Amino acid sequence: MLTAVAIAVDGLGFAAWLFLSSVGLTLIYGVMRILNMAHGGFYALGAYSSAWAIGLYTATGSTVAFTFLLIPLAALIAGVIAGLVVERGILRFMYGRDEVLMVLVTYAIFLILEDATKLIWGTDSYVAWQPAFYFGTVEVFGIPYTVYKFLIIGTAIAVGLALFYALNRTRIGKLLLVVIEDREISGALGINVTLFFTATFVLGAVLGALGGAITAPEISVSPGIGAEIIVLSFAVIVIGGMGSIGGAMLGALIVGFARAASVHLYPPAELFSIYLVMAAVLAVKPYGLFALAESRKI
Amino acid sequence: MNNSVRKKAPFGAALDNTTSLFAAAAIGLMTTFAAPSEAQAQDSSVKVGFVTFLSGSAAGPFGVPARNAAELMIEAINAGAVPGPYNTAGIGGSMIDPIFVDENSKQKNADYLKLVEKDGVEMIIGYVSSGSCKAIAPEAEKAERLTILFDCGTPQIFEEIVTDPKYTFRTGGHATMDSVAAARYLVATGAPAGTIAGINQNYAFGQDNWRDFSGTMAQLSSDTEIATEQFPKIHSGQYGSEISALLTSTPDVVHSSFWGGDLEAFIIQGSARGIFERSKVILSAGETAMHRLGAQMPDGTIIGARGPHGDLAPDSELNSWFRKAYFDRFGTLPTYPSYKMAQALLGVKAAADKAGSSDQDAIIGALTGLEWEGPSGTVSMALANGHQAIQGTAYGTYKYDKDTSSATLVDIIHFPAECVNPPAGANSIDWINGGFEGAKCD
Amino acid sequence: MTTILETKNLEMKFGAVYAAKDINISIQAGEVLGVIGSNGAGKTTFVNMVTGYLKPTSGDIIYRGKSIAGRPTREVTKLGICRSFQIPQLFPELPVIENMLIALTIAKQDRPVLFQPAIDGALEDEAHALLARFNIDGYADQEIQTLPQGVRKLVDIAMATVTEPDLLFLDEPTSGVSADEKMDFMRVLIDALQTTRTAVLFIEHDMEIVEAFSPRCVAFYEGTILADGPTAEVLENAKVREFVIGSEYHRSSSDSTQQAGAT
Amino acid sequence: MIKNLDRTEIGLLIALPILIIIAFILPKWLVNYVHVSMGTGLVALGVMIQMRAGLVSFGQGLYFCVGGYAAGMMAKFYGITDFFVLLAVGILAALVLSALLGFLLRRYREIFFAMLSLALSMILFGMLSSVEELGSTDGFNLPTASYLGWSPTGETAQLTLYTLTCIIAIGCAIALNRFLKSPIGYINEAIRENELRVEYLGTSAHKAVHITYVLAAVVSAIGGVLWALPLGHVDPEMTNWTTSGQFVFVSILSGTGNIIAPMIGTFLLEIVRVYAVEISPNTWQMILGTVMLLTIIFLPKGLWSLITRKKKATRDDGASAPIAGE
Repeated sequence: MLTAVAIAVDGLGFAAWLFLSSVGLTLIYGVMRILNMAHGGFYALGAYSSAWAIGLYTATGSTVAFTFLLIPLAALIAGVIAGLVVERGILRFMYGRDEVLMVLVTYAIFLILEDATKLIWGTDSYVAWQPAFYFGTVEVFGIPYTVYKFLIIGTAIAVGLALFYALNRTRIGKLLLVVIEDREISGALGINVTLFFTATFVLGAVLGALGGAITAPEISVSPGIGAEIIVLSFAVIVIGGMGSIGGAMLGALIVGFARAASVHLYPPAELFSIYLVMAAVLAVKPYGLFALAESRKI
Repeated sequence: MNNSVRKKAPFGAALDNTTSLFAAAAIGLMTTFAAPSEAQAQDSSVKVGFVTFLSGSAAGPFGVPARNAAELMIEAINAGAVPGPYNTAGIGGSMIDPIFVDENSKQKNADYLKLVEKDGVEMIIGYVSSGSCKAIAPEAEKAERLTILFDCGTPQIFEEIVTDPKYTFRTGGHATMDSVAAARYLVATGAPAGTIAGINQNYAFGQDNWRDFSGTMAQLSSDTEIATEQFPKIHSGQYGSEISALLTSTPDVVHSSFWGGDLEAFIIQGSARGIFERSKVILSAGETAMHRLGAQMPDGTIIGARGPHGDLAPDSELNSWFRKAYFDRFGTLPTYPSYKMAQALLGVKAAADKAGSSDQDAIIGALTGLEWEGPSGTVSMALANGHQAIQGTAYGTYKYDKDTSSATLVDIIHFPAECVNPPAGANSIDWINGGFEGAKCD
Repeated sequence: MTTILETKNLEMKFGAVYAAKDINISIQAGEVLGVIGSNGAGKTTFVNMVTGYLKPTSGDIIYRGKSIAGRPTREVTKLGICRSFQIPQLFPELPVIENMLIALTIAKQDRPVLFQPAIDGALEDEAHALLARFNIDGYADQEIQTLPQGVRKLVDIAMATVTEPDLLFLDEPTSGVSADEKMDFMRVLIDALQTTRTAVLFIEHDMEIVEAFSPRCVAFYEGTILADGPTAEVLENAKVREFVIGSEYHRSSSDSTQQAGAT
Repeated sequence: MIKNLDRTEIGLLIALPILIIIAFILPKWLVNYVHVSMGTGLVALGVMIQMRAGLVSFGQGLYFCVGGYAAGMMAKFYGITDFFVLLAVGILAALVLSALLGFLLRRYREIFFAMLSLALSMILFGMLSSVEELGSTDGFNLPTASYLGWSPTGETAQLTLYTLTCIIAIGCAIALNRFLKSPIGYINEAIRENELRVEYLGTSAHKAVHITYVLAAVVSAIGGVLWALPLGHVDPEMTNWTTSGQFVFVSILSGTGNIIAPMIGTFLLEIVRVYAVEISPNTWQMILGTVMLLTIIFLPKGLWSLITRKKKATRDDGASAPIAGE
């Protein structure tokens, strides 16, 4: 029973982080058909800027409560700048190229971002633990959990709902769905496709940065954290179905619970539990759980 | 991706291009690279290759501190600014001319040979990862170039891989002593250890550490039980589930050989959830994190430095000079990778000065079986025919001094080398499981 | 005349919707058969079922005395049934000649051949001969994606004939061909196919073409067969006039947008 | 046999003696990069022939690793050091595994093929990383190879291994060149362009993909053995996704136009990396990334298009027809 509760809460906590870290990836893929390896770079930028800002701010001795504003603000600034530079500076010259080629392009961008991060913040790690400790812990069946963890879970749910609402209930969201459906026709209908692409990419970058920023107080922000997230978030969105927000949520939950279960029940399997789940899901549902329907060919 | 069957005809015409490409490549490379790379600089300098992680996750905690120490020490050695007996300029009279290479490479051996043959280095000091050391040690013997492994921990290097070393040295102790000493410290301080748990990274170093630690505990206190063994993926950074598992299994002792970002993340996440209060936590590489985390590191944590380095280093003129010089230049205190690098460089200097030459053969001759003083105390090349260093080690208990806002270690216990290392010729695992035959612990 | 294909109560259901129901058609060796019906009437679904692209929910397909219902496309092709597509299914980045060479290579291989060259002079001659049969040899070296729609259609049909089928389905062969070229286009096509005595079933919206080229005609409406018989009779049938032809007379203007939407 | 050689194959045969002579002319360290590049280049070839069918394997390291480990375990546990036996064992292991996994993977296309192959390779990575007998993540060492009872040492051993590597690598390249021009090779082109039509032409796309997958696996395993032997070391990093990713990137950067491209591309990228590290040991990834980016921008069809483009230009002086899509 205790183990079951622990698996549930741990799985949820891990899933929330996974979702926040991968939803930007699936959004960009869904709209632009770009499998963005630079996503790991955005994640790292978000984590660094958040940890750096928190560090600077808390060094002044002011109240920790305001750091909760700093985190989304750092993600927003880092994501907007990096997203704009990458999309306007490089990607827009490459639209229409082969999907695989775009993977390579974004990988090259990732390599550059990695070293850029290193040049800006150095190789020493940054710890910005204050927000994670601020609200203390609550006990669930005798196991203490940080309140911050539940804040992350709440943020993940809020981001998921907001995206769902924006896509399905707002005018801009509906226009975006048209762009996803058919780029050429939407262009002909007078929709500014370029603007949508830029906006989507920047939003994806901000979400990636938010994933890093929000987890920064829990971890040690150090070189290499971006590389780790790439393949993990790929797994999440592939399991859920590429380009689907709901899919990313479901994929994150599956991966989160699978990992938590293996940690509690059979720790040696933790190393490849994620890949095992991914292979198993793909073996049964070759296009992921929420695959986008293909239009009729013949 | 697109050039395809229709290229049949174009390829028909490709003969001249294909062959000319090869020819051009060959000729081009010959003219570019065959240029005399052996052209020696002035006689008074000696080229030394340094290989550590300059990118990736191991750069921050290991590679860069080691490189920093190398830069500091090279300058000081070349200027003769190191305290005595190292206050002569250069090594054996020659100035060190360093070349830094990133260990984070998929072609480590080829990179090594490039250093030897193209850059013409006289010796190579480096390698943090045990995997690198396993691959490089035989290569060094083949290339016949002096190679000093300064950090990597696997006992296999001279036990299995290069059993009769001539060119390979290791100036740091191997990882067995970290775990044996951790267990001995625990028993010596009388902490309850009825149930133990481990959280170690799922790769060779983490697995070995836990195997040695749990094995030693089984020998030292026979009624010890294992509560849970956690092996998260290296660099995963998120340990929520593992910490829950540690909390629910309520062990007396939690052992971890985490390092770098993983270590700091575990301390933050674990201390926030009270694991350090519920169990005695041993961090065998905790020293790299303690000054950075300060008050965030819970008091009472048992801290190691993979040797008597950092805060566990003995008080000496050399040590205080090193700490001050490092702090002045880089703004942080040196951690154990820096100590280990300084130790390797001073070993080389001691050997070269003793031989009065910076020639490879002279250094090899003098370094074999050498004993010297580093910032961490005495090092002696006692094992593997004088190629493997042994060194004592130490553990301490963490205490944050609120008055001075500084991280300190109290209750430090030093363990002599013979107490925590298997004797020459003995295999580490057998030695532990056989009850530490021949161990001398005073 | 021998019956080569016979379908019995063929039915295709998508969820609760019948895309085809009670389809009973028999086709004789060497005959030319026109199929009419508005969009969504079940014509293409019928072709998809017979050629193995869709598995019928119920009913049976008898080809030369054997049931082939549910067999995979490649086996149906090997048995001698082939088709062309409303939207040409070609290898768009390759030149016409390479398209034909690939088709011929596949048609000729019985088991996987790994390390022998697929293409020799004889095969190239054969490919050119095939193109010549459809009067498109002049385009041999052009990439498919640079060709006008009509030529693509012919390449698509030519490709469908490389296996020398006994029965060929042509799905709207004249769509995308301009109105004044349609007749000539069909003449080239039917003449080429008659030389091999291939039975042809073609789906067509232009009643003039149906009248001109097919002695027999089948009319589809909402997944069922409305009429089947000599073309003149079917076209005079009251129901056909009301449900099929009535809607067809206004079709030519909407043709182009429908094409764009379907791609 | 000889009369059927096409120009690429003749080129490869001429390159063989040049490659071998290089070992005596160029400095040893450079030859060393040529040597290891042949091993990894073969894996890039394996990736490339799958790309011809539109399949991007982000897990080709799986077979690179299987080859290396199979050979290594043969030496470690059975004391066998014969080059040809080790090679055969590596090939056999990859053959069996890929034949089995092929039944699963042949159903997948595009990103899903990429991700499933990645997942499978990472499962092996996870398993090898937990096996202490195989050195876990540190891997284990291989002995110096012997050749049908002859056990050379030192320089002779290196040259022997190098020469055999050249012969086998060129042999594989020729075989794969033939494969690309064989019926299955053509069917792969067709699958990439339009799989539906392939089925309607009466052949099984799945079967062709399966065969290609197995062939790519075998070539990659050969690469694994040829890479591991001069190194004398294998570790699970061989099947990590970053390794597999590099094979994909090399294939794209080189271009899939010719079988030689990935081999040369592997070597060139290696040299770029070496010099980037030399120029700037702390930010070499930035240089590498920039080089990759510039290559894609200016040579979208890979380095090989430098050669085809030049040739086109000279040809077009005579002929008039512009070539579309180039």
